[in-house]
Amino acid sequence: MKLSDQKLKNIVEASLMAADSPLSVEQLLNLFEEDNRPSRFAIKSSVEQLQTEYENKGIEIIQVASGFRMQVKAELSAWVSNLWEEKPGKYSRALMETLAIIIYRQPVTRGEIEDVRGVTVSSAIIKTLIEREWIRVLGHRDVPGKPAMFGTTRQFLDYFNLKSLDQLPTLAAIKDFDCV
Amino acid sequence: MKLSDQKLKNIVEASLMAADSPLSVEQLLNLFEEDNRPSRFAIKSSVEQLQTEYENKGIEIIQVASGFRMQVKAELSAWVSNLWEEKPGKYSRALMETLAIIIYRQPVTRGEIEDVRGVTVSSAIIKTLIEREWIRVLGHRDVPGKPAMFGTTRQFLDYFNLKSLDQLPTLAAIKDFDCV
Amino acid sequence: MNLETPAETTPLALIQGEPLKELPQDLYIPPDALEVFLDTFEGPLDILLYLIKKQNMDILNIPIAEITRQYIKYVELMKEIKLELAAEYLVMAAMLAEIKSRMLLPRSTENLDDDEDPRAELIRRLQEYERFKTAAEDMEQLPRMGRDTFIAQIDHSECQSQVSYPDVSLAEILQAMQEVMKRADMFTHHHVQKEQLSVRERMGLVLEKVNQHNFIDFHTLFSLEEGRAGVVVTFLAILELVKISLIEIVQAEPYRNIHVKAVSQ
Repeated sequence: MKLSDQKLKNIVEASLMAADSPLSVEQLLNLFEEDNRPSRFAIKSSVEQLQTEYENKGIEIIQVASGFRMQVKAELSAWVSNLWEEKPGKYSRALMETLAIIIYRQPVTRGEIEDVRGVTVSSAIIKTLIEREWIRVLGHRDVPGKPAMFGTTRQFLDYFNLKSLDQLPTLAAIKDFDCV
Repeated sequence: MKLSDQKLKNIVEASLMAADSPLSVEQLLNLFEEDNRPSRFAIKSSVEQLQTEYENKGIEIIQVASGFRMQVKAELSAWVSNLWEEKPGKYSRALMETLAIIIYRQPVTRGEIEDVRGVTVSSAIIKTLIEREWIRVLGHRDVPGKPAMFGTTRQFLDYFNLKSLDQLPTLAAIKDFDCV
Repeated sequence: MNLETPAETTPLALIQGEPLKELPQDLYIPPDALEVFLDTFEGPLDILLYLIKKQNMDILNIPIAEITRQYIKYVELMKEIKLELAAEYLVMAAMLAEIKSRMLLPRSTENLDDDEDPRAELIRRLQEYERFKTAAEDMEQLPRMGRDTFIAQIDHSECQSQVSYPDVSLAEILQAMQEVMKRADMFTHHHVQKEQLSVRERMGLVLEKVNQHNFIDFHTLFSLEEGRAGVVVTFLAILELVKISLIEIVQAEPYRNIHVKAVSQ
């Protein structure tokens, strides 16, 4: 039995709302038994229809690195954030700078990060970034000590509402000393 | 400035979706600053309107003891629950052998299985086989410790399309059997 | 009843043996906030960038003598208030001093092109650090989950996680049994009997019907619809269970009903 468009759309909607993380088109396709699986096109068109339906509502479907996600519209954050008494903690400057170097310089070793920052990078910072699943070890550099090379993850992009690293601003240019 | 009905409804909708637990009317009221707080009636009527809007969709707002909660409609759980499907692994050799011994030696105790296999049978294996409903406890042997005796179930026969255990080859046949 | 406050005569700190009565002029902060302030520097490059920005110096043309003097003042201050001073701060101080001395040397007339400005490396590093510092600040503006964006995630407790089981074929089980028998043969003289599995199966069913607390009628264990073969299998199963003392059969007196009961525990 073929699923009606309405039912397909309802399944996509309910799944996006229930999921613990963004869902890709593949993940949505896998919700269906093989003999009853809609086309990729049908899935995408369901998502688009839902996006239209939600236009005047309190939530929206956005696309981030690992797929589609339902979230509260930004204009309502002021109210919705009152649900939580505690505001999320701030990350230290050291952590954010380390993260920035990893983003723009990946794959990068801890030693290279320290060269740029001019100070030691604490193990606690690397541990926090890995535990948050924002960075991961991409491999090991073939030099003495075989230091780990770090890079960013999809979860990092998801967290910052990004589809890809391209969406980040480019680094400021370095002014050439010789040009003065 | 008074909030429009539409905006109020959107805030209620977004909050119900973002909240980690059901929200009471009081909790919803507390999302608003005092000078801009809607009436209890207005909140309730927003919820009712939303309930109507979601009638033909994949999710619903229900009222539980502690307030209102958004949930996936029961009729869609067959699909949505696939989000958390665990991919099956393969059964271990130890499990397969334990099962085989139970089939051919039932009613059999764990100790007897261990005698035949020459190694301990882990509780996890017995648990897995019982959860799968392939074996069950037939009774307890009247020896110290009163060990459980295991045997196969009807579900076991059904899974392998057998009418009765008789349809399995005899041990003698297996012994001479040229296995793949 | 005025009490003299000794504060005025106590130097803030001792720097190179000299009492410091006043904070450096470029520190426009109350003394109690000093520690916090110095603690917020992310390293020597960060301090240098701060000094450059603060005095509107051109990063490409840093007055090295002046910046060195100010930098060392900060480092001494950090030492004085016993702020944990990473070695990197001292390394930078040494580097600045070296650049300063090289700037004083006359430049060689030949190979003018190759003769690099002693400040070049420092300036490159400062700029490099600055771009990441800026990038990190820009990232603060990005919407974040839990701070700016809130995920809609509704209740799905009704959607039980699907447990799916591995597939097993009969052949695999038979193969496992064959393995067991092979090994068992090696260790013991395990006697493989030709036995009817249907009897084993029926033993299970009989065991299930009887329990330790009540006797049940012997004849209720038989089902006539199964025909002669079925009755025989059940009978064999009962005999087998009696033999391995899992059940007992009781008859109060001849020709009375026979009762079956699981062996009491």
